[in-house]
Amino acid sequence: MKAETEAKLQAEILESEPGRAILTCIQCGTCSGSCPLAEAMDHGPRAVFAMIRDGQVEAALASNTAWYCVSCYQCMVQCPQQIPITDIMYLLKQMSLDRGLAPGDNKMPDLYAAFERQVRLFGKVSEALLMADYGLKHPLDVMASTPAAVKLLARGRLHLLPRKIAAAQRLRALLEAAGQKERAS
Amino acid sequence: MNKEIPRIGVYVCHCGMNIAPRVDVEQVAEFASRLDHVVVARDYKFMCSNPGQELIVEDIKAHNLNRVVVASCSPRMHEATFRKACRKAGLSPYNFQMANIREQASWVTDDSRLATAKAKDLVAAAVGRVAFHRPLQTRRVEVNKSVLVIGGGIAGIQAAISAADAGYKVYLVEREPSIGGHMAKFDKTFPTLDCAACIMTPKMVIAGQHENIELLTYSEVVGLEGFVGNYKARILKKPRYVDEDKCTGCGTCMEKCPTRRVPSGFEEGLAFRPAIYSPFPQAVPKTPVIDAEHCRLLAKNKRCGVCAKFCEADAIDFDQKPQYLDLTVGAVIVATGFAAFDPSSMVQYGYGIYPEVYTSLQFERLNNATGPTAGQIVMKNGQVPRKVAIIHCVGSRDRNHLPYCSRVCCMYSLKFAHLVREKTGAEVWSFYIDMRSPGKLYEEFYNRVQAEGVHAVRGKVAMVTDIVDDPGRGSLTVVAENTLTGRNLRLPVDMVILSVGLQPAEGAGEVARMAGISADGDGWFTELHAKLAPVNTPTAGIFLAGCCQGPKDIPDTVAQAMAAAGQATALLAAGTVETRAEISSIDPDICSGCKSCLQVCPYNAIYFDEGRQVAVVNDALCQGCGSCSATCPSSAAAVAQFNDSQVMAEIDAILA
Amino acid sequence: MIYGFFPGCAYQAAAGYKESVDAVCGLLGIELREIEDWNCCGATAAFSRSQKEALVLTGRLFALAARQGFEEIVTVCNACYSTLKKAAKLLDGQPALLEQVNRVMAAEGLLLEHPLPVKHLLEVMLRDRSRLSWPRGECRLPEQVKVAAYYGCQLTRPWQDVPRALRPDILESLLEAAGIEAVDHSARTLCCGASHAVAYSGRCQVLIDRIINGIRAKGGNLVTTVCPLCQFNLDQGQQGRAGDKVPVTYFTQVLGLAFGLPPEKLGLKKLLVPLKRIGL
Amino acid sequence: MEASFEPKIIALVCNWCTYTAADLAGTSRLKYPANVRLVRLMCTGMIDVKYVIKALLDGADGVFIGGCHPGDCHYINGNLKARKRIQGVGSILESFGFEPQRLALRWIGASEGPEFAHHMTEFVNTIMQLGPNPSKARMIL
Repeated sequence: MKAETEAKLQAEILESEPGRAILTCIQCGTCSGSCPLAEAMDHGPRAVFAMIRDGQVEAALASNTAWYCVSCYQCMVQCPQQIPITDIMYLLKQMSLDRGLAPGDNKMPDLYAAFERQVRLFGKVSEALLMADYGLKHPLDVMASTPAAVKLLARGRLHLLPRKIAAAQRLRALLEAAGQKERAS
Repeated sequence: MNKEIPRIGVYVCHCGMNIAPRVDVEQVAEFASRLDHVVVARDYKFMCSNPGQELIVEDIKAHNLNRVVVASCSPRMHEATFRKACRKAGLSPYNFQMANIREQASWVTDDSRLATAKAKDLVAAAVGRVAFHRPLQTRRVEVNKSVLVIGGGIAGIQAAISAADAGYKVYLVEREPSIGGHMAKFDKTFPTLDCAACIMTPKMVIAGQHENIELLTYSEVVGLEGFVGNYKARILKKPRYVDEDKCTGCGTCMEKCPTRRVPSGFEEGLAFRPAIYSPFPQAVPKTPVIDAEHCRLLAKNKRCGVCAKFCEADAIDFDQKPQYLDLTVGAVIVATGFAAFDPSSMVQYGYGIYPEVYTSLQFERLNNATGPTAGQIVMKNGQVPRKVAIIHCVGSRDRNHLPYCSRVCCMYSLKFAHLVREKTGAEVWSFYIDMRSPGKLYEEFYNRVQAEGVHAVRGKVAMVTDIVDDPGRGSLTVVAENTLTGRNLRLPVDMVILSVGLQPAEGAGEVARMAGISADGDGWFTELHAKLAPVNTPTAGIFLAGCCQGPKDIPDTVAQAMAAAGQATALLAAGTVETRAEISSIDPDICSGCKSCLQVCPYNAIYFDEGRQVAVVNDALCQGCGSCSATCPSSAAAVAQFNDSQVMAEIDAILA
Repeated sequence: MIYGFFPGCAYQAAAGYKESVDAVCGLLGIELREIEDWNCCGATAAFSRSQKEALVLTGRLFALAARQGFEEIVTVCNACYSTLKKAAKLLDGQPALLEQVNRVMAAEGLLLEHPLPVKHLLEVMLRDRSRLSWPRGECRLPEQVKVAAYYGCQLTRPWQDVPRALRPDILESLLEAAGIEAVDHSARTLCCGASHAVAYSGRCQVLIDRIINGIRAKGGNLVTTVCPLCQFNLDQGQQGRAGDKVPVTYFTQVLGLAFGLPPEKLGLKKLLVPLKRIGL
Repeated sequence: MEASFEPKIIALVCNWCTYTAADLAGTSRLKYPANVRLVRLMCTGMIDVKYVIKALLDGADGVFIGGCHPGDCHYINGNLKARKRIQGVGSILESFGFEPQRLALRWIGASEGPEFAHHMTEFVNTIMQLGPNPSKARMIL
C-alpha cells in the first residue's frame, strides 16, 4: 500500500514540469555545496533528488529541506545539468502542504501561512502584524526581535496599522476562487 | 531507353533481430516478388554475411538477374559490400540499389504494421528506380604522392613522421612559430610519469630534420579544394621577419630586444617574453619570430632595430611580407587539436580574480623544469603552498559550458595531486564528480595516488572565495558538498588548480569548412564511422588525427595519428583512385546552349564548346552535385545514378 | 520620464528607502507612478504554498499595470522583482496557466494578455541614464567612505538579465556614474537569509557575518543595497557585533549623498548602524 | 476517415547531412512518425522543382527537403541554390491548389539525429492538420 503511494508521489514529481529534470541529475553536489542553509537541512537538495529517484518520496516530502530553501537560486544558476532546483523546491513545499506532510518542527510553514493571512485580509503585508500573527505560535522568535522592534519603531520603520488595498475584499475572493481554501496550519 | 528487360532480384535482410521482428520481412519479400520485373525475392538472416552475399551471386547466375536490390541497413554501411558481390557475379555494381529498412523503419517505429508498410514502400522505391540503372564507367586517375598535415602538435608530428617514413613527401603546417603543441608544455605524463620533454623533443627533432618532411611553421592553410588524390592547398606563410635560411638560432636577438614584458602564451601568462621570441628553448625550428604587435619598430614605428644590429647572421628582415604557397597533395591529415577551456566565465571559481587560482596548463608550466619557476610549485609570493585544492570537471560535464566529459582531466588531476604531494608535501584535496580512469594502468595510478594520502572528495566544488573564516589558514576557501557523507565543507587552502576541459581549437570550424568535413554540435570533427572508420571523414582522402575529433589522451592521439598516416599512405601507395561514377553529363543533342549550367557549377567543371554550341562537362572536375541538372531548362544535364527517370521512378513507386 | 512603479509592501517602512528614492528620482527627472491599488506580490510565501494563488496575485499586478498603460514594471525590491519575473516566465511559457489566471481574474474584470517586463530601478537608471538629468558635478561623498555594493541573490539569479549572475557589476557601474569607486569584494551576491532570518536568526547570523566580514576584509566601510529585506537583515544583523559595524544604506541614499542632496531628505537617520561611525 | 488519416510524405534529403542525421536517429532508436519516405540525393542542389510538383500531383501529402546548414554544404553552396529555387515554388503550388505548407525546407546537420526526428514529427503534425492532399479528393470525385 505504502509502496503504491510512494510510486504515485514519485510519478507526480518526475512527470511535473520542473520535476522531470531530476531524472538527469548526476549527483555532483553543486546544489548542496552552494546552498547557504544546507547545514540546517535534513538532507541537501542532491540527497533529496536521490531519495525521490530511490522511491523514498514521503521521506523527501516530510524532510525540512525545501522549507529551508531561501530561494537564492545559487544552485539553479550553477547546476551543470540545468535542473531548475529552486522551482522543484517550491513544488515540494506545495506538495508537502497538500499531503499534510510538512515537517512539524520547521517554522517556515507557519510564517508563510501568517503571510498569506495578511494578504487575504489586507491585500498587503505589514511587518508588525505579520510578526504578531506569527508570534502567536512562535513567541520566542518575536521576543528575540523586540529590542530591534523598539529601535525600528523609534525610527519610524515599523507600521502598526494595516494599509489595506481598496480591492482587498475582491482580491480575497479571487484567491479563494483560485481553488485554494485557506489551509489550517 | 533500356535495351534489356530488367530482371531484378530482391533480398530482404533480417539483420538478426534488428529488422526482422519489427518489420515482417517475409511479407516484404512476398510483396517484392509481385513488383514489376522482380524475378526472385527472398529474405535472409544476415545479407552482409558471406552466405548472404553468395545467395546474391548464385541468383544472378541462376536467374540471369541484371538488377539487384538489397533491403537492409543504410547504404553508408554496406553499399560497397553488395556492389562488390554484384561485380563478383559479373554484374555492374551500379545496377544495384539499397533500401534502408533498418535505420529508417525498424529502428524508428514502434508499430510493426507501420514499419512493415514503410519497408514495403522503400523496397518498391528501390525496385522502381533500379530498373532505370545502367552500368557506369569510371576511370583511374593518378594520386599525388604527398600528404598535407594540418597542425603540428603530437598528433600532426606523429602522422607526419609515419607518412614520411613510408617514403612520402609531407608538408607539416603549424600556425605557431614552433611545432610541439600542448604536449610541449607538459612536464610529466600520466600514468607512467615519464618526462614529456624526453619523449616529445626527439619527435620534434625528427620531424624537423626528416628529409621527407617540409615544415611550414607560422603558417596557416587558407584554401583547400580538389578531390581525393589531387588536393590543392593554399598556405599562408606569415612574415617572421627573420630569414629562416640565415638564422642560426643563437638567441642573441631575444636577449637584446628592449621590449621585455609581453605575456608569454607558451607560459600561459605566468611569464613575459620579448617582442622577438622563440616560444620555448627546444622549439623547432629554432628561428624566432618578431611579434609585430609588440615590436617597437613594426608596431609603433619607433627607431629600434636592436635585434638587427646584434644579428651576426644578418637574418632580420623587417620587409618580409605574407607569402602564399600553393601545394598539390594526394591526402590531407587534419590534426588541429584542442583549446583549453577558459574558466574566467565560471565566476564562482574566481579565475582571473584571485591570484592563487590556476588553470591546469598554468600548473603544467609551474611544474615544468623549463617553466617560470624552474619547476618549483610555489605561490605568487614565492612560498610553498601548504594546502592545495584541485577541482575536476571545470567546464566539462556542464551544460552551461561543455556538456561532454573531456576524458583526460581526472587522470591529469591525479598526476597533479601526485606532483604536489611529491614536490611540496602539501595537503592535496581533489574534488571530483566521478573518477574516470579507463585506460591501461590508469586505475592503478589512481590507487597509487590515493595511497599517497591525497584527499579525494566526491563533490563538484560550488565556490572558491577569498572570504575566509580564519585568515591564518589560507587565503582562499573552497566550498563543496562531500556527497559521500552529505556534509558541506568550507576548506581553507593556499592554492586552487582548475582542471579545465578541452574544446575544439580556435579556427577549427574554418578548417572544417575548407576541408568539407563536418563537426558535431560541440565542434569536434565527425569521423566517417565511429567504430569502423574512426580516422576517415566523409570526404575521401581527408583523415583525422588527435583531439580535433574529440578529447583524447596522448596514447590514443598517437595511435590515431599512426592510423591516419596508415590510411593516407595506403591511398598513396595504391597509386591511382577510381573516379566517381556519379557525375554529370550533358546530352549534346538536347543542350540548347543557354549556358545556365556554367553559372551554377561550383567547380568550373563545365565549359562551352563554341564549335558545337553546347555545354560540356569536364569529368575530371565534376563532383556530381547536380546543380546543373536542377538548373538545366531542357533537362539535358543529368547526374548519373540521379537522373530524372531514376528519381521520378523512385517517387512514383512510393506513391503508387 | 514616467515609469510604472510597484513599490512592494516593505518599501514604505524601509529605512529611508522611499525618502531617498523620491529625492534622487526628483533630481534625475524620474517619475515613478504607482500601479493603482497594487497588492502584495506574494513573495516566496505564496509560491511556497500554492502556485495558483501566487499567479493570481502577480497576474493581477500585471493586469492592473497593463490597464494603466504601463509597458514595464519598475520595482525596488529583490523579492518583488524575483517573484514577478518568476510569474512572468510561467505565464509566458505555459498558456494554460495564463488562461487559468484570466478565468479567476474575470471576476474583477481584469484580463492579462501577456506579462510585462520587470525591471529594478537600478537597471532603469543605468539603461536610461542618457535621457535623465544626471548631475554633472563632482561626487560629494567624502573620500574616507569606501562603498561596497551588495546585490543580494534574487536580483541577478536566475534571470540572466544582469550579466555575471555570481559577481555582477551593474551597481558598481551606477555608482561609478555618480563618481564613486566601489570596493571590489566577493560578498556581492551571497544570500543574507531573507525571510528565514525571522524564524532562524541564528542560522542567518552566520550568513550575515560572512557578508560583513567579506566586505570589511576588503576595506569597505559602507554597504549599499537594493532591497529592503537585504538592508534590514544586514543592518539589524550587526546589532550583536562589537566595534566593527558597517552602516548599511540603500543605493539611492548613497547616490543622493554623492549628488549632494541634503542628508535629511534621504532618511539616513532611520539606519540602525548610524552613519556617524564613518564621519557622516 | 479523418481519424485514420496516415499521410504519406516524401523527404528529399542530401546524402551528407540530413540522410546521415536520419541514420543517426535510427542508430539512436529515436522514434518519429512512420509516414516519411526518404529519397536520398547527393545534394539538395540537385532537386528539380518538378520532383516536388510531381510528388504532390501523384498524391504525396507533403514534401520535405532536408539539407546541410548554410556553410556546411559538401558541394560548397548547393543548399543555398536549393533554397533559392524553392522560394518561388509556393505560388506554383497554390496555383495547383496545394497549400504552400505542404512543402518544407529545413537544414539538418549530420550530427543532428534528434533534430531530424523533431523535424519529421513537426512536419507530419503540420500535414495532419492540413488533412489529405486535395488532389486525392479531386481524383475520387
